[in-house]
Amino acid sequence: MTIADSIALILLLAGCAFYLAGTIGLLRFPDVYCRLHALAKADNTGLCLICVGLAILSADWQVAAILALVWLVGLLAATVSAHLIARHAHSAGRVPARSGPSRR
Amino acid sequence: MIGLALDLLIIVSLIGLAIQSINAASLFRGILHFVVLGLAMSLAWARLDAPDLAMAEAAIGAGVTGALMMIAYRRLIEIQPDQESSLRPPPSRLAVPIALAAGALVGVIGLAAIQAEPMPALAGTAVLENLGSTGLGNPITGVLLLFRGFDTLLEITVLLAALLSAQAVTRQVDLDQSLTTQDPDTPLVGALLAIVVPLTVLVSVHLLKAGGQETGGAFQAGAVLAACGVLLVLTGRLGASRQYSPLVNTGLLVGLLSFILIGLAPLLWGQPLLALPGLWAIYWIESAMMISIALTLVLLFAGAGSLKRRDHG
Amino acid sequence: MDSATLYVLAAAVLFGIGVHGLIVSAHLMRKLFAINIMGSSIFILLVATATPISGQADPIPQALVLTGIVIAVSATAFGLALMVRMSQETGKATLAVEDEPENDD
Amino acid sequence: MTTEALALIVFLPLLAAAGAVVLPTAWLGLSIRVGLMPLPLLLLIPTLEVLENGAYRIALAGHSAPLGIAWQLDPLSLLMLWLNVGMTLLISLHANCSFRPGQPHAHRFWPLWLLLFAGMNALLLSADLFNIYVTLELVTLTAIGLIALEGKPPALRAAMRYLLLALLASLLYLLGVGLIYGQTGVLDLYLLAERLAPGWLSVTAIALMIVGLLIKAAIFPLHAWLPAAHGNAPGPVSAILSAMVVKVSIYLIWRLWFWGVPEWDLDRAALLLGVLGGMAIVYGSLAALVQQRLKLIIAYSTVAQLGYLLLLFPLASTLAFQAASYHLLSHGMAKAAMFLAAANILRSLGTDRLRHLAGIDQRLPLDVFALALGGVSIMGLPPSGGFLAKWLFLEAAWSARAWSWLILIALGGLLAAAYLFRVLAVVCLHPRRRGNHRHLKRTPDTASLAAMLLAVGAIIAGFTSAPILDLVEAGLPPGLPR
Amino acid sequence: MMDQLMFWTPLLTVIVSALTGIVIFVAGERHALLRIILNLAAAIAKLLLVVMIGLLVRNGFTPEFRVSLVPGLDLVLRADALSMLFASLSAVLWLVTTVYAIAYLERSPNRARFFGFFSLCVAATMGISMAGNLLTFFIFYELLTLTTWPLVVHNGTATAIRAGGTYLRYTLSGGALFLVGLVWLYGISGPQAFVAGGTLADHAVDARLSLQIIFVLLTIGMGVKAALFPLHGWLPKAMVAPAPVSALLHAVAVVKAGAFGLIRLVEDVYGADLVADLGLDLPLLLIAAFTILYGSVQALRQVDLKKRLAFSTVSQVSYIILGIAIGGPVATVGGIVHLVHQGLMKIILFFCAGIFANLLGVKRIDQLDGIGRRMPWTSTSFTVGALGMIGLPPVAGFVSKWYLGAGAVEAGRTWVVAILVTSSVLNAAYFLPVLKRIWLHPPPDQWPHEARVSRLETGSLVGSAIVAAVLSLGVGLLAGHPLSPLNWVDSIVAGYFP
Repeated sequence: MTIADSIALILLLAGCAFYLAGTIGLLRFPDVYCRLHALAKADNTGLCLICVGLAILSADWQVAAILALVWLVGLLAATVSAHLIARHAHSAGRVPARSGPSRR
Repeated sequence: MIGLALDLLIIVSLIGLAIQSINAASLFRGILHFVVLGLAMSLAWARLDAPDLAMAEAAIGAGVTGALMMIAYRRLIEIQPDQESSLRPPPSRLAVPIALAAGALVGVIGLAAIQAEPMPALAGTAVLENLGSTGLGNPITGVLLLFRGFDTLLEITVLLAALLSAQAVTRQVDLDQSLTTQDPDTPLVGALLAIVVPLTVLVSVHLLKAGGQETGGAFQAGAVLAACGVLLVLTGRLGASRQYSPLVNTGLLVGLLSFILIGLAPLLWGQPLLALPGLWAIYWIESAMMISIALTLVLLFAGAGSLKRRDHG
Repeated sequence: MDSATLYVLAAAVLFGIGVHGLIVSAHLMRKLFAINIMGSSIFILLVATATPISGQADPIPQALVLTGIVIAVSATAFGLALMVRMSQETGKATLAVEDEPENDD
Repeated sequence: MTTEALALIVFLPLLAAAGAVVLPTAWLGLSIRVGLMPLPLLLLIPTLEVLENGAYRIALAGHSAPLGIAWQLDPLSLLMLWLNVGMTLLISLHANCSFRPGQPHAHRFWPLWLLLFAGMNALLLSADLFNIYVTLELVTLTAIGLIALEGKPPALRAAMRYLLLALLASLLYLLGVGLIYGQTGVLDLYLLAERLAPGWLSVTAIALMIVGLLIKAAIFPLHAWLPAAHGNAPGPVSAILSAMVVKVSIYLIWRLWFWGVPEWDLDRAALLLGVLGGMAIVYGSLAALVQQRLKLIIAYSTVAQLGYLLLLFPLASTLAFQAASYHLLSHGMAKAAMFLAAANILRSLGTDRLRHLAGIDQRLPLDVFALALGGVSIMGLPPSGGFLAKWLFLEAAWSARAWSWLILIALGGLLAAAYLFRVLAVVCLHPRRRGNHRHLKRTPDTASLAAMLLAVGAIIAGFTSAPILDLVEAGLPPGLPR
Repeated sequence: MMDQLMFWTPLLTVIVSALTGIVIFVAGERHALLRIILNLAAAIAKLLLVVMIGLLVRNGFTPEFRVSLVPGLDLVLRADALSMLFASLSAVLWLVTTVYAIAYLERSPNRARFFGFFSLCVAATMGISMAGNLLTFFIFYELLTLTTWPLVVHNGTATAIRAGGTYLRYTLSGGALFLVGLVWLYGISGPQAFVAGGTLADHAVDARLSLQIIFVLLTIGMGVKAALFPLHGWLPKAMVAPAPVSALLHAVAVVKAGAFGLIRLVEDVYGADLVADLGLDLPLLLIAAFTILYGSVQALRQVDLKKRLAFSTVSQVSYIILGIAIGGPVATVGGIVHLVHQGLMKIILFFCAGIFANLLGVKRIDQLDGIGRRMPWTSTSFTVGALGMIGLPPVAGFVSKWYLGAGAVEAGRTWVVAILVTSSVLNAAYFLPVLKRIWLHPPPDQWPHEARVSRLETGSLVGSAIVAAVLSLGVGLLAGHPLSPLNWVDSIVAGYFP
């Protein structure tokens, strides 16, 4: 296993970890806004890490470019859809859940 | 070993998703699970050494079907928000035994088919042998367009028939404005479209071109293009219309018509029926089919007879 | 146990789930899920049991399944349209008939 | 010439359907004519070819069988093609009244109608098991679209049930095709005979295909979808569905059985199919006896009459083949006539409930007459095509010393008489109140004419059987006993 | 030219009536005059045709029309002596009945349907008489069922519909058995052309049981229409039909078709010898004898005039079957000639019953008191018919009964004579009281339902009855004339017993 491979492996594992975190957030968070928060941020980071990991593994500029494109498109889609969903929820009158002891 | 673990993972999720899509508490969740099931299927195809199917499943099976189900669901809840509580489930005492028996039958058949002595797959072998002379690299495209082109011709006819049948049963009175989002347009959507639409067109053309040599083809490309159209419908750029539009209708049929006419033409110079006269014909037909498939799917989604441009924002 | 066998077994289970769903579901959308699941299981079966030709996958079953997928989508799309129309006419998206004898016109 | 003609027989209706979609409404009439009218003339060319040289085979795209798809036209498929073309044309004459271009559903009806027609022609020509699957789907989807066309709730429900069952049936068929490909490496029906050895897997494959086709053919006890679908569809659609569409499924079973696996020892399966057929005859007839609507009676009659087509399996002789083919032909014409006549009555009265039909023969004599003539053929009374079919069936049963089938066939005719005369008796009843039918709408003459032509055809079939029977005999698989 | 004539004429006799029926359907309800003219013209044309063919047959020709339905299965229409007997009876009576029916149905609805099927019914009867083989016979036999049903239900009342249902249940079930027997016989011996003496003798050894069963099946099939006990149930119920239909059903078309078929079956398919050899003659004889007595006893118990006549028919038709079942030339002559004689006599009776019912509303026997003074011509005709039925000379009935009795003695079945005598006594017992009421009782003050009808109408009705009466007197009186039915039958039977 070369150094590049190990770096790639670490990146991939890290990416998976981010995905895991995002998914747990999706399942556990109390309302739409929090879930979006978890998804949009954690998953995109995870995607980024995985793409970079794969690019290193492939060691090919062309593939790396396509992977970059994949990441960009994913980012774009996530951004816009998160925005739209939040916006729709807001205009539909969903109030963010206020749980925990911070506010009564 | 890892492969086998991956297979197991895919299979477990397939089964779990299938159960969930049928038994989920709400219909909406059922649809979600069904769409994800399509994605899992696509992974399964990849594992089964069928990249073309994986792509088709992702684009058509999961993507298009999912979108169609979502929009149908939306129309349903407009009529009756509570879809299921009033329904009485059919009597089902025998359901479990029947299901078990059916599953067991399929399992036994499948296992026997795997264990059966490998027969020389004559047709498949012939395809691989003859592929070289055609200039195509993807044997599946070869089968679909050259060797068994008539299947494909009829297949797009089936798609057309489904569209016509669907249009026949779609009530024309309440052709909806309601498809589009009620939210006021945001600049973000415009920005997204400005990037995504050219990109999807590019991708579908790439898929089309790739289909000749490697994974891809008219159906996958058409589905991707259809996704672009669905996006345009959803964001209000394209609207359902009742008016007859020669452009839309021509687009709808260009695939079938090209295929038929190019297929009939060889008869004029003594060649066999449907013997496509060269690679250009394949690419021409595939492009035309892509357009037709995309339009058909978009029309199915919009539940409309035709489309028109809408000025928006 | 190789992966083809695994997928064959998966197909069997999926088929059973589909059959069960087709029988017990009242809502038409779920019946359509069930039919599609059954279809997918058959498709898996056909591809998984195909014999490779000198190391390469047999293109014929895959081409057939590709055609099958498109046809399944076509039929599903039409089924959905039919379901929506039924629901518009009767208020419900189900086949379960409560008080309507077949003889009605 | 023959290849070109056959190509046009499939593609002309397809192109016409495309034309009906893409061209403006004003051109619809032209598309219809182009798609339908030249067909009988075109069909003459392959007919001459087949009569002269026997079966005709085309390798599509020039790739012969294991690699490509073939069309095969033999005497039997030629007969079926003629039936399909002839009946579609006559029924179109009727459809042109109820769906005249410009009327509400016309622009939806005709493209589907033409696609159905093209699909049927392609199906009858195809020699490839998977290609047949695709054509079956085309036929089914267009048929269901046509059933649901007018959007009445019973029709929609029937269409939905039909769709679900048809999809299920297609899956079974497809599974069978896949297994057969795995067993033989070929998909061509006519290559199976030498390649498909009887083992339990191949038997299962054939059985799956047959069960799928039996569902599509609405054979008892898989018939549940048919009466509602045929009873609630628009008239011309019911007519073509009952006359041709359900029957091609049985025709395909014949093909599988006698051409696909002729060497297999299938006596028990044949007996089972025969028993199913017998149960269909009895059940369908009894169910028809208690219906209150004319179209439902006719639809249940179809369930019953389809049963006869299965008697071919246990009898399995040249005579039985001739009988079954002739039954297919004469029942097709008679049933189409009856459905068209019923559609005219329904259109005039606004209902087809039996109790409203009293005295209707004075107002709609031609339609009632068509109904009665069709009924005579269905009952198998002379002189009619139905009688000759019944005679041949009885003769076949006698030659096989199959007394139970003989009794069943004789009984079937009586049951048919029972449910059909029930209708005619109501028609002959004097209306209780005068002016019962004051609000009668006039039926267009061509609509009645189409029904009458088909009915007369069913009767004339009782006199000119020899060419058709010879054709059937010429097309039989070798080795069938007399 | 001559060949063409020989080929087409038998078909033409069928076509004339069938075409008339179709034209009447097409013309519809409104063209009453056209219908009348057409009906009469066709009836006359047909009579002439039959006379012409009769002359041809007399001169030794056998016109034959043949067309193949299924390879090996021909539709054959052939005029032989027996055909011509039945054909001329039908042609004559059709003409008379047409005149009668036109007047009878003057004001009723649905006349187009009635006369259309009436003509088709006659076409079927012609086909039956000309049928050259058993299959052809069967085809027209079933056609007859089909075309008489609309006539039976013509009134459109619930009772009529029910009677029609009964009629169909009997005849179609019989037809189904007939068909089974036919196929079976076809399987054994091929197409059964009607040949004097039969064609089956060769098969009597190896297929004896089959032949016996087939004979039973075919006899049931024909016995239904011939109203043999216990298959007669439909006949009295069918009395709801209008009088011309009853006349036609009972005198000519339906019951005679059955009896005619039995003659063909016994004499021309099996042959009298084979029937005797198979041991089938005695059962047939017993059934016929029982039916004769049973019908008479039942007739005695009816108060409705038409019902009494119906049971009388049940009884009388069995004379024909009795004749052929006895065997031997003399009895056979008696049976076959009764086909004609009974037809003539029965049609008088039904005509008269119809006139009584239609003009005066008289339907029951106790209402007949003194009707002889009100309607002397009709009553006289009725009397002629009734006396003939009893078998008094010189009316036609006497001739046939005489032959039957003589034949029974000749064949050594003396007990049949006792049956004949008993039957005649019973006949007298149910007809003489009617005659007594007609002529000797005083008329009531008012008839149940007196109709106002035109003179022409009354004239046509009564005229038809008188013509029929004259005819039946004539064939009785002129029984010795070379052209009489009796001599005609003699020559037919000479073919059976060379």
